[in-house]
Amino acid sequence: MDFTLSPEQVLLRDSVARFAASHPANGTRPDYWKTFAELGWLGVGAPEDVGGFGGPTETLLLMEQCGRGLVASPYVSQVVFAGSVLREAGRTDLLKQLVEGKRRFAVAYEEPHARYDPSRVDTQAQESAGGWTLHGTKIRVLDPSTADTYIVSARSRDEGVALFLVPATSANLERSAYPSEDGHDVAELRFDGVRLDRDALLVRAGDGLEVLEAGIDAATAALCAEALGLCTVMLETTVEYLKMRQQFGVPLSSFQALQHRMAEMYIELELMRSMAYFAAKTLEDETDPFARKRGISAAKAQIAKSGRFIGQQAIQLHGAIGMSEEYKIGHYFKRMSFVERLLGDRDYHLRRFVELTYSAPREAVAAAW
Amino acid sequence: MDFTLSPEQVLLRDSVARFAASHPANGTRPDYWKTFAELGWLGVGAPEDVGGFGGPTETLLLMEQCGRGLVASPYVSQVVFAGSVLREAGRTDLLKQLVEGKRRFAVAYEEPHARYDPSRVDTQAQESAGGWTLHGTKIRVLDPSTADTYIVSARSRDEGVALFLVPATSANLERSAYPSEDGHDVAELRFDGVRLDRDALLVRAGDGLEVLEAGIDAATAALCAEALGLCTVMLETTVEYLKMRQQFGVPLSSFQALQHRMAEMYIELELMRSMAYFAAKTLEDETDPFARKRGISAAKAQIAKSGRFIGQQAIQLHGAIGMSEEYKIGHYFKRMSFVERLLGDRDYHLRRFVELTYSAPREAVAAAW
Amino acid sequence: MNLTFSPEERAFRAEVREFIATRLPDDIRRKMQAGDHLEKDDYYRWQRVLFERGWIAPNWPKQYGGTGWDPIRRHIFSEELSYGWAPRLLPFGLSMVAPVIINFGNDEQRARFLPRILSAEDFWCQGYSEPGSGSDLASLSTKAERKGDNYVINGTKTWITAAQWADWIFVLARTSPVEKKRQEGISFILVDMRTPGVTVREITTIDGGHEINEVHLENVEVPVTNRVGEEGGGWTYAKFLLEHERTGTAGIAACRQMLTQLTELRDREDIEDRRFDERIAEVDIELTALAFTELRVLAAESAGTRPGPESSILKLKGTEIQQALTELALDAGGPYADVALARHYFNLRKATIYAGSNEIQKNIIAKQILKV
Amino acid sequence: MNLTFSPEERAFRAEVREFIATRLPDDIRRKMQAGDHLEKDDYYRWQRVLFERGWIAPNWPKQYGGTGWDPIRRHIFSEELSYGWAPRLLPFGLSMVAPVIINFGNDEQRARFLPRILSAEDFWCQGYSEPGSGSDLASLSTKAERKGDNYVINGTKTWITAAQWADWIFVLARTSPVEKKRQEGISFILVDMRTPGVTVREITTIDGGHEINEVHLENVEVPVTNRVGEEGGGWTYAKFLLEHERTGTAGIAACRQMLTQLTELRDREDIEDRRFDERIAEVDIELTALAFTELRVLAAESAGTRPGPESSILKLKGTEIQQALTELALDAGGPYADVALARHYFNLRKATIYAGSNEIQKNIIAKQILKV
Repeated sequence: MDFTLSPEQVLLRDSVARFAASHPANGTRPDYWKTFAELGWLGVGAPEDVGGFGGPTETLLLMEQCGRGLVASPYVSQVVFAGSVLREAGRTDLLKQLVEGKRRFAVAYEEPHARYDPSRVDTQAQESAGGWTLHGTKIRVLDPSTADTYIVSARSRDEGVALFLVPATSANLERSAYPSEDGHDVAELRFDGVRLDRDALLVRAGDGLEVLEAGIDAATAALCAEALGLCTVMLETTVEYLKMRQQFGVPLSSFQALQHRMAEMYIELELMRSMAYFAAKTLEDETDPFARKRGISAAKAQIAKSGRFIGQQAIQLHGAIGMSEEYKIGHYFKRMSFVERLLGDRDYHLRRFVELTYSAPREAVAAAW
Repeated sequence: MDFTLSPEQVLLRDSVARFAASHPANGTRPDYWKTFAELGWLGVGAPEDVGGFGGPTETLLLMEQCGRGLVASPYVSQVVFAGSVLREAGRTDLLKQLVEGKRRFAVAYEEPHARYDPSRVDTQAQESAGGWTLHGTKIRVLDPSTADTYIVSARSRDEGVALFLVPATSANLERSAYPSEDGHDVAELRFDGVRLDRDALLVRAGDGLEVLEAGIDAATAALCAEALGLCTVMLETTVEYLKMRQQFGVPLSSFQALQHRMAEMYIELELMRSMAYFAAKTLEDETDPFARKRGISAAKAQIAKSGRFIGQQAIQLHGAIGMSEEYKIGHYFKRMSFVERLLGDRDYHLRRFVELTYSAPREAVAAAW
Repeated sequence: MNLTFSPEERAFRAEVREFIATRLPDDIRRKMQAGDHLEKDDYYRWQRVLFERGWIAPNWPKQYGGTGWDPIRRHIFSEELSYGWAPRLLPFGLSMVAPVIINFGNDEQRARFLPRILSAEDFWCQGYSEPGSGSDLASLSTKAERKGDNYVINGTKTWITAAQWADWIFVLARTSPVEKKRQEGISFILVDMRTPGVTVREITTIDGGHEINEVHLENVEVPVTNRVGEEGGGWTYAKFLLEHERTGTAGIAACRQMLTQLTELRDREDIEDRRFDERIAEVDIELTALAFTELRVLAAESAGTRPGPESSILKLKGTEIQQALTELALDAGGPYADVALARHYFNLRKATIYAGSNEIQKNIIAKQILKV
Repeated sequence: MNLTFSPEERAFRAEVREFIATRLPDDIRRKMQAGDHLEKDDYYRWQRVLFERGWIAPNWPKQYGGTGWDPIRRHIFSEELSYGWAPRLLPFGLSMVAPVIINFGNDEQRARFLPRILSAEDFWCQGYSEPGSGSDLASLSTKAERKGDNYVINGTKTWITAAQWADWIFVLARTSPVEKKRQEGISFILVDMRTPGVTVREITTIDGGHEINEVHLENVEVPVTNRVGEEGGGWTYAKFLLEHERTGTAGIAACRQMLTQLTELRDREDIEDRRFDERIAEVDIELTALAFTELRVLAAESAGTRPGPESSILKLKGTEIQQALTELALDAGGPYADVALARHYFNLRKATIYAGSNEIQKNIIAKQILKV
């Protein structure tokens, strides 16, 4: 049991921190993809033979700093999420291109009314002589505008969920993109008979869901780390502001009710920190998908709760200035509000945790911890 | 809209308050039934022709004072609950005997694993030439030791739930009574072939559940009023104690964090007060059982939540002395802990409220409010 | 105890409902239902409709153009405005400055200002908060120096709703330096927004909206006759005004509307999840408790008791419930589902901050009710 | 970063588990599982077993009979005690007075007291709190007046766990009147419970149990050699002791046991209710977060950092979780279902009060960590 970082990890953390500090991105989305590739960050978590290094812990360190710096980049969606899917699918060729920054992928899996559940797939892939034809709708596709290829889940006959590689420029593919309130781009994709080559099949029917869920879990862990960074700054900023701000002739921080609130924020932050690490450890250790899903859902459920509390209290304790777009705290709060819900909100992950824990045979659960 | 009390109501309230003040019953259970009958309290809510007076508002006033005085009497179970069932069943003869204090009834409806739900009845009533035979088990029967007759729910063939009058001294009726932590007596009743006369049938099969639920709702409203009284004292006592108790050279009440906690207790108390009145108003106004159940469940769910908070905080703010059996606050806390759960805890009533609200056609709900 | 509305009250409710249904412009109703921001003209048109009906100032004495309604009728009217998707009556003129002018102003001021507030010719805004003084209002530093028959005002007021539309602002300013108590030496002064030296700077809020502003006052000269009441008596009038403000912020009927929209959203999103229904139910029930609490306060008011510190509960729980409802709506829609949901959630974070933060309300309850 | 236990640590855990499984008397295990109160003899028998194995004092230096384990091993040992349903080691001698004697006492005191604590021949209790001083310990008024080679002690100590079993009590008493700081002039004195003038009065708690007592000291004469450390230095030793106490109260492994019992209860009661399962899950997840937080504190300790104010989190959340679990159990059982459930719920209300109330822990976090 040793929480100290290796020199390489310290180096990574500090270089991301420096980048974030010099490239504040409050709500805007500068595209520093080339820099990311050069610094090797697109390879974090990828195997060494495609130019990658590190694993979930390195992703955690990187994303925590992105959170601290409020870097609005497509890192989680295009590197962690898509990268994990490609790795699970065994496509080192594509992963190499991703790591080198030559190709960019966005995963399209959620559907209207699916409420985060990747198994609720109505999109259909019909097999034909030359390949496949897709029909369906995907919502909340993250960072699609900078992606050249979409990874799309679809059902093929009765054989379950498959994953397909879909060029962003495909005919009969309609993209309704819009900027989100927290500086990302998001889209709804409509596949109205999109024709694909035979080799567009990334993961065959029946195996797609497990691959997809591995990617979702990896991306969720990364969001947990980002949340940790966001909330660390929110607490620090709040404490500083309350020490500085005078009311009734004394600093606001001298009021015991506000002190206790900040103490409660600190406690929640420490629980978040533990669960962000726990999520990384879960990804690193667990070969059993059952235990992995359970651990990730526990982490996201906790982080959604703690992050909501810290964000709301940060605004509240700032008072009116927290409502102003000109001041930074609101931007952290907004990003946290989305991170809290992205890839599954607290209700979703609590339910998933319950299903994996109390609906399963007791022995299996005991063994899984 | 007028919340002022009539002179008669003030009289009732004050006389109960005087009784409660001079008969403190911390945890013990003095049986002042004769006094209750003489003062007319056994007739509150009963029709005038059996010697009764008043309605749900009078019950509220009486029970609030019982709560304030921590009077551990079988009033809710034997007067409000049993009395409502007898009234709904149209048995003014028995109601008259109840009001006069000549007979005492306890209702036995809950069964193991039924989790408060009166419709989950496994007890069987077999009809035979001479009458009925009962088989089954009832749990959490309140105040059975002083009752001469039990009102028991049972299924008769496939015709639904019926209610029976069962003499407490019946053969083949086993009673496991035990004193509760809050000074009441409680029992599990086992009916192992209890033979009943033909006229033991109080409410015929199919109608029993509605009658029973009317009684449960009336008793629940009374518990809400008792909770209000309990929590009023808990807040008052806490505020007084914190004003008096010195720490660090100042009264504890001068600490802002504790002031805010007391303010939160006050808010919860006012919400309780509103919902206790709301429950009484619901009983008074609603002829539609659907709306009545919904209103009572709303009240109990709120009161369970607020009462739990006030009770726990009262102990917490008292500190170690709150844990001592010698000091009064713990007794109020314990009684509140049971009242919170009696006849349905927060989970049960929330679920019932949801089923009556969101599962029902929207128009019906709109009309019901 | 009689806890139901009388037949007359129910008839009154029906009359108000009918009026709103027929006279509220459709485009305004649609904006309200969609949660869109309103323009000044939207408020103007609706206030003119009410003005012509004589219903624009329910809480003014009848002699100045008020309706003469009792507290219960005022409550019913206010509920029906919400249920009918009518815009709120902008409070700065009607509910804030007017009662101060009525109670503490002189006849000339009443004659000059009140009719134009009623007719919506003048829009008002409030000049209370300053960058350095939030909850601690008495620490304000805007100065009004006497120069002949004029005051020369210098200072900055901030978080001012609707200043961009306002014709007038009422300003709390120091007319004498702080001596013993900071509450002394403050005056209540009315300033024409077109006076030279008045500038308005927009503040964009985190929901992207523009509701609030900073107002700079630089050597703004106004006649001494624009002062309401005594010189140095401003704190008394300010407190009077704030107590009026607190009652109006529970917004229970508006919450009922939000709750209805929430259940519609839940149906549209096909959320069949008992946990989510129970979360809605928890808010629904608490709202019922608060609505009944409001009736108790109203009944006390009808019986002649002035609204006391109990109204702190209405402000505090009312705003918590508003926030809970926007949170549930955001959860129902999910991230990025509907920009309006997120904006509403972000926007309503203000509710527990303004009109005396909820922390201040707890102080009030502890001190004024629990007497600790 | 290496967040797993080493093979050696896992082997150690197995060894401890096996030892407890075979050597803990069955009747004691059954009492623990049932949540029954233990007798003194139960504690005595179990402490003797551990004493004979050399495992009775994990946090003492090896030279005095400690185990020489690192923080991780101590943690594993403590977890296994809980998982194996072993009684807790009564802390008053082993974890409270002994570290004070070791660090601040003299050789004679070490030789006299430590072996008898190890062997369970002496049971101890603490004499800190007084009727007039709870969280504000420094306001204590018990006096120890010097009379030749003795102190004459007068005062009352209260909320004293296990005083009815204790052979010795360590007392904080004023050896000189309050001058500038109330923390000065306090001494740390060891008192034989059999000394004339010592009387114990039982306090029954709201769960009907008898764990705590009031101890009256009336002209109790003890030799000056029973004072630990400097005269007037008691506050330093008291603070040292309290910091040790805080770490021990998270009880995470015990919470895991309670959680297991809770799910068994849920199954016995046939509760098929997703809402209830989610309420369990919420606590389960928070417990996981706290357990991982404890590992972080332990890892820091292993790396040589002394346990700091972070341990306040463990105390605070740990006790909240304990209470949440008793509350869920009571909800699962329902009112009057099982007296033991209610008693456990009532009893554990103490957890957020003792060892520095949770409000005090928030003060500590705010002041010592956030530096406000």
